[in-house]
Amino acid sequence: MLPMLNLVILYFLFALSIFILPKAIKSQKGILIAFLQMAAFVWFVFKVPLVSANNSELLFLKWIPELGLNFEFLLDGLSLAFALLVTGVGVLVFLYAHSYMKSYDNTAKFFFFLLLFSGAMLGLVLSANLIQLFIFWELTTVLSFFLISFFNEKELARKAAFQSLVITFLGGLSLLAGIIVIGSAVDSYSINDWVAGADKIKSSSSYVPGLILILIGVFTKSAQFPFHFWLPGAMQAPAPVSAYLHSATMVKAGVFLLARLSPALGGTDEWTFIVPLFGVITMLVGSYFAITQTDLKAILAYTTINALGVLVLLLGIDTNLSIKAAVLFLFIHAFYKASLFMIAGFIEKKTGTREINELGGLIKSFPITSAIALLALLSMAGLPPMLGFLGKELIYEAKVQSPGFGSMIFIFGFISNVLMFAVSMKVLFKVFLGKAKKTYTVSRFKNTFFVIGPAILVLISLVIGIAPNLFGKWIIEPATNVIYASPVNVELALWHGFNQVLLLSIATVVLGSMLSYILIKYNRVEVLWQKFNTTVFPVNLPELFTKTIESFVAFSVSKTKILQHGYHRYYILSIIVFTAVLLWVQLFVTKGWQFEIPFTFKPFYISGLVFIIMLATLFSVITRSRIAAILSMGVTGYGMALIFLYYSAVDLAITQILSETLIVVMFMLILQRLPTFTKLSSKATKIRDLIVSIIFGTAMTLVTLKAINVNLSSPISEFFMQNSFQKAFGENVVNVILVDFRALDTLGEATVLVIAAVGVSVLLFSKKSKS
Amino acid sequence: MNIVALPLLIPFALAISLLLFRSPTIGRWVGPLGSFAIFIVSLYLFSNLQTNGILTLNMGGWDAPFGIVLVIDYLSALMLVVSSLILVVVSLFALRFLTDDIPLNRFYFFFFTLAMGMNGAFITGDVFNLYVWFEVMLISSFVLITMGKKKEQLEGGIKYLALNLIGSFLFLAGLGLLYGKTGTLNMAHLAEILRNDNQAVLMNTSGILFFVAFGIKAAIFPLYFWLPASYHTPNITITTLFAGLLTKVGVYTFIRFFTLFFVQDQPFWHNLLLITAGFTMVIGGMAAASYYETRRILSYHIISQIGYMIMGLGIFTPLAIAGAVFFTLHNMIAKTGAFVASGMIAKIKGTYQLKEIGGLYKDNPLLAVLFIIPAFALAGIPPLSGFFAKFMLIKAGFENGNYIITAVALLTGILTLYSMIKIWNEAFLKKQPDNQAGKVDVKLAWPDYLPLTILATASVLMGIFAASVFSYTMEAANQLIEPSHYINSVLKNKMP
Amino acid sequence: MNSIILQIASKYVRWLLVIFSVIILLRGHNAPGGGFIGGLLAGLSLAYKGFAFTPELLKTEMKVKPESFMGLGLMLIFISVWPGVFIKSAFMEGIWFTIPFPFTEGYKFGTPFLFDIGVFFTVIGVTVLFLFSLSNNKSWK
Amino acid sequence: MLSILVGVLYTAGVYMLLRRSILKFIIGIIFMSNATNLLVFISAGLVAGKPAFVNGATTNVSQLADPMPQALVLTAIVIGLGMAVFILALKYKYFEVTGTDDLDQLKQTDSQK
Repeated sequence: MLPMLNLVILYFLFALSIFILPKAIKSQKGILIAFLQMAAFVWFVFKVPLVSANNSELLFLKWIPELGLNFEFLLDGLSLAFALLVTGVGVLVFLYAHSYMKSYDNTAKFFFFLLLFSGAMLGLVLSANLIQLFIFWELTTVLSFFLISFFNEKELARKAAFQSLVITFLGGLSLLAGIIVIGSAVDSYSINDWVAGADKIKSSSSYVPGLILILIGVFTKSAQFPFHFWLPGAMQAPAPVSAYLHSATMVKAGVFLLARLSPALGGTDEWTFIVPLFGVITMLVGSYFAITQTDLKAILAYTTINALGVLVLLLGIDTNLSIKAAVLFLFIHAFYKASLFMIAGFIEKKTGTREINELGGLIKSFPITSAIALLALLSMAGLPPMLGFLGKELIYEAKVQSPGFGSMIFIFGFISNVLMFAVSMKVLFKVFLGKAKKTYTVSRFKNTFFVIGPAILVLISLVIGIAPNLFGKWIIEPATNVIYASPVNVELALWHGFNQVLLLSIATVVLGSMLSYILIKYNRVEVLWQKFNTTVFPVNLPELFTKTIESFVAFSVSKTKILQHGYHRYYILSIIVFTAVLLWVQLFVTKGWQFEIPFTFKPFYISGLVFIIMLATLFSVITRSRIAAILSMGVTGYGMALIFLYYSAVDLAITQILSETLIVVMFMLILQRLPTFTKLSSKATKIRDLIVSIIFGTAMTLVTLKAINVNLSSPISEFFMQNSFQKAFGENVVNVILVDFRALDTLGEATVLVIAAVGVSVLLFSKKSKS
Repeated sequence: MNIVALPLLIPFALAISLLLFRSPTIGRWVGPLGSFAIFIVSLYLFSNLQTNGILTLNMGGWDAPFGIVLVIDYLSALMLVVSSLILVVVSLFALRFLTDDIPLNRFYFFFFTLAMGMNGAFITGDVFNLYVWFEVMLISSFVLITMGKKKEQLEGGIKYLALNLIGSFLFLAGLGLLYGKTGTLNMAHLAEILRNDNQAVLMNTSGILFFVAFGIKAAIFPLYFWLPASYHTPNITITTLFAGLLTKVGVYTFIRFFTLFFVQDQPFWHNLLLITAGFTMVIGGMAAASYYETRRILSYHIISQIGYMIMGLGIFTPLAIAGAVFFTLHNMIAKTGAFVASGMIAKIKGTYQLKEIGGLYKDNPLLAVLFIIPAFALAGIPPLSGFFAKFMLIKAGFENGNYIITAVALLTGILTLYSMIKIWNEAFLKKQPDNQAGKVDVKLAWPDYLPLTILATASVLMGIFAASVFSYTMEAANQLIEPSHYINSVLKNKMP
Repeated sequence: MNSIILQIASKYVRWLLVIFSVIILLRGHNAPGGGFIGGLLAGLSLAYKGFAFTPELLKTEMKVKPESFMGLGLMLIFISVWPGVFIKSAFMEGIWFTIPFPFTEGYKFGTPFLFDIGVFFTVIGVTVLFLFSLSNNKSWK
Repeated sequence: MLSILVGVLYTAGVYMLLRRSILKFIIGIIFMSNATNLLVFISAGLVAGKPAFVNGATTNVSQLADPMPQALVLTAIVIGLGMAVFILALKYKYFEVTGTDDLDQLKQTDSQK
């Protein structure tokens, strides 16, 4: 099973090597990568027999097991289905990109990111550890950011890339939280453990919050309402990216996860309520807005939203029929949507526009392409003999038979299908058929790679549509089994009798044709409809998004200005207030004030000394003469020296005197060069500052008092006194502590002095004074 | 031979030699080579720790708790290794990016004293000694921040200095109270006394003083104001040096003190830590989002990320503390990387203003790659280092039931991403603005890329080898949560 | 502050102070004093001359730069760190030996003392450099 | 009594720190420094008139003053000296460059650009 890991690693290595390819090969890198994809695809094809026998392969590598983080690669029906899509469509997309990107610079970057993305996507669908899956998930998010912003000098592209990044990143965070929350219920992030412990998860209290968090992640990635709006924006990306990421792979990552988690989390009331609800809304929103678009890629984007809605809806209904339909539709949609995106890119390249009102009659200039497009559109519309028809039938069946609020789903599904049919027809008639507005000349050979991708996809779609059984047995059934977690029999047939569902299909076609006829015939209807939309739905989500971000930034700016106002004093004030408040709180909480205050005036000369110091301090505070302030500050210092002296600290007293002298001298040195005091603060400020100071000062006093009264252990200094003479040969214990017991402190202290001295000299000696 | 003291003595010797010999050529060699020597010693000590367990050295031969003891446990060793890597990088960075107004050998003198103070703080096992090293580090940083002597540097320096000095005083006051109450300064001895005494809750007042003192150094809310006021003023080399190291020393002491000493009234401390952590994250992140100058964005960003580290401490499970340690290590590397990148951008474009620059993605793809790695690492995007740190913290938070703070941490991730993408969009993706079209870009030579390359590689490697980093941080956390091992190693020769 | 009295007095007082500071340093281990106090005193005594005359004069007169003082001091400190680790077991471990001195038991000399001398020189250098720097202005008289 | 002095010194220190004049600010710093030193000194208990000098004959050491806080405060004083002189030099330099003594003028580094 190691090949699975190696395969993913190979993708990454290959991506890195793009930059060092020799020039001659470099220009063919698209084809080269297509071969790599092809090899991977074939490898997966060979795994089909294994999987269709309902077996699976698991590769387990320990990584950080304590965190529940291991490499678990799982190949079963579900992951194989997706892996085939990723690699299979990958082959065609890279061939297509090879031609498409020829006219741009820096294609190495493009192929690098696209291939990396391909590897990440493959890693994602093969992951059986949810954290590992999340890692790949985030990689796809980031890589899609780079790919969407490929035309980085266009502001729109940057905006769209940023938007999709933020939305999906937000969803990613939510997903991560959800995984962790649910993971803690079974103490594992392995999907197998989750499935095994499904009952435990569903009965735990973390189920609902975890489910919602995970669903948010799924919905952002798979562009579900109300997060769908990033997807049309992402059409700023080059066409291969749209074809690959935004139709076949990345947006399906959410669907994949939903399918993966379905056996572990699905089937509950919450699941069958929330998931279909958002699926239905998304489905309707997608088809409704698709119909009034005139940009070809925007139409495709909205129809993609519709399709994603359908997929989520089907997975949410959670019956064997609906899941079968979902798996089938997954392929159908990938086939026709990828080809349509490629064709859209082709058209834009050749005609210079994507506006469908400016196009028309392309069948005359590009007959082959148009034929392919025709088939793809038929599939999208759900007409026979395409695979799309099969899918639509099955979906109708699933909807009709869905439990719960089935009838509602059924009605909305019908509306949505009518709209989809109309959109397909509108595109078909406006772009490919009808009157040609312009003729384009094309050289035949250059287009090969442009056309080959869509052609193959459509062909597959056609072939499977006619003879679906093998495909159903080999691919659809194993995947369905995994999702449904019990065996499901998949029998597919193009024609399955004249029944209720067929009637529905006919009704869809009839209504859809009428709608598209009106739209094509009367342009004014479309314009009016657009106007109607803008008045009825005035909220433009992308704009809302931008506005939200902007107003948040504005909010941040204003708040930051308030906090970081620049007034130095208030910074100090806030720190002091914070400290004082915490201190008082603690003093109250620990009842530190209850013990006696040893308030004595003995010995009286010390009291006198203290009194003098206080007076000096006070004088220094209030005086308006600078020299007086400094000198009284000196008095405070000398007074303290006397206190030290009285309380048996001779060295300390001497040091205090000398350093105080030094400081006063320094002050005097620069004093005459500094301005005199001026009255700067108002009275109110002074009073406020005074109150704060007193609060802080009293807190410190109480703290000190407390300290004197608490003694938890006898001090270690007795050791010093006992050993100072015997072992360190010194009578002055203080000095012995300084130079021997705690010499390291003194070393640091000397260093501080040296740094300060050198620093002062650096500051004040200057060859060229800059200002 | 017990060489635990070498991380201290090497920078000390180097600083002395730079004081005595003042030729710039010597500085040019001594700087990077000396830093590299520290790095090697740190690595050696780390490997030694893995085989021999906690390393201790009684300075002066006086047994703990009487003399000063140097201790290297996992936390110290990890901090040492990563910080000395940062030293190497910054010493290389300085060679190319220091401007003429700062003499190279002077810079390296303060650089090494800073390193000495920082290493001392990491390895000392004595609270007063810690204070001394803090001061060594601080005064070095004071000098460094004002070295260019430009107006805004002096201004930033004054704010930086004033607020940090208050922190120092509170620290010292807390120390005095601690000694007054317990009669010892040795960390292990203190921990032993405080853990076995039910009166120890009375220590909370000194705890507050430490909280504020370290809070100022680590720049947490509401004590962080000095950081954004000053970090963007000095030469980018100096900012980078500070950004990677200084606040993290504060975080280190936070972790050390609040796991060893103040464990009696846990709900109070942990709530206090969590509340401040939440505000720190959000306010820092918001402020980072509101600027258009790379250094300011990144400065606020430091604050925001400090919140995560404090949050890990506040959750106080082994996983959370391991997460905090992991986050700190990752952040030192990635944050330094981001600052180095901003310095490179500024060297090319001549400004830090995002609105005046652009087009670097096209012109300098190498720089783009080197920038985006630390940027995404900071945003916590897997599989880079930041993801694992964040994952550990979030997992710990959810499992411990701290839902609110964890949600805040998650959402702050968006702010981080936003500010990183802003730099990316503006400096790299956007075209050079038209009004700046005439400007000529400075070409960078290969040594200019070297520091950032080292850091980006380190960040990637930290992600790839997350498993081993994780086990180290887990070791560190276990040692911190259950400090009896620490206490016993230090006090092995304690006299009766 | 260019007073004649100060200038004349400085000649004698200064040297007295320096000698006094050395004594303080030497007896520091057993009586109040030591490297810090001695260094500060010596530094102030040098500064005293600066006050009496001008710092510029002192600067030119002083043959040794204050930075060299600091360097020397730190160097001594650094040297005193090492014997302990080689002879005994730990950095900074005190190594003592007795210098025979007539009529007494002998004078005990050890690395902690060397350390203290280092501090002494360092503090002298620092003090002098402080004063130099802060008085580094032409308007200073 | 001395603890009240600590409080007074802190009060004065903080009050001075909150003034706008640079000089007052430095005086505030020095008061804070003194207050802290005093706090450390007295919090370990006070013994009058019995400095910690020992020789071979000294036996009853517990009556002597605790030398540890003295050593600590000594270190702190010296460090405080270094800090004070540096901040003095810094403020002086700032004044030289800008010509103002008003701390409220220090707004430039926080302003948005």
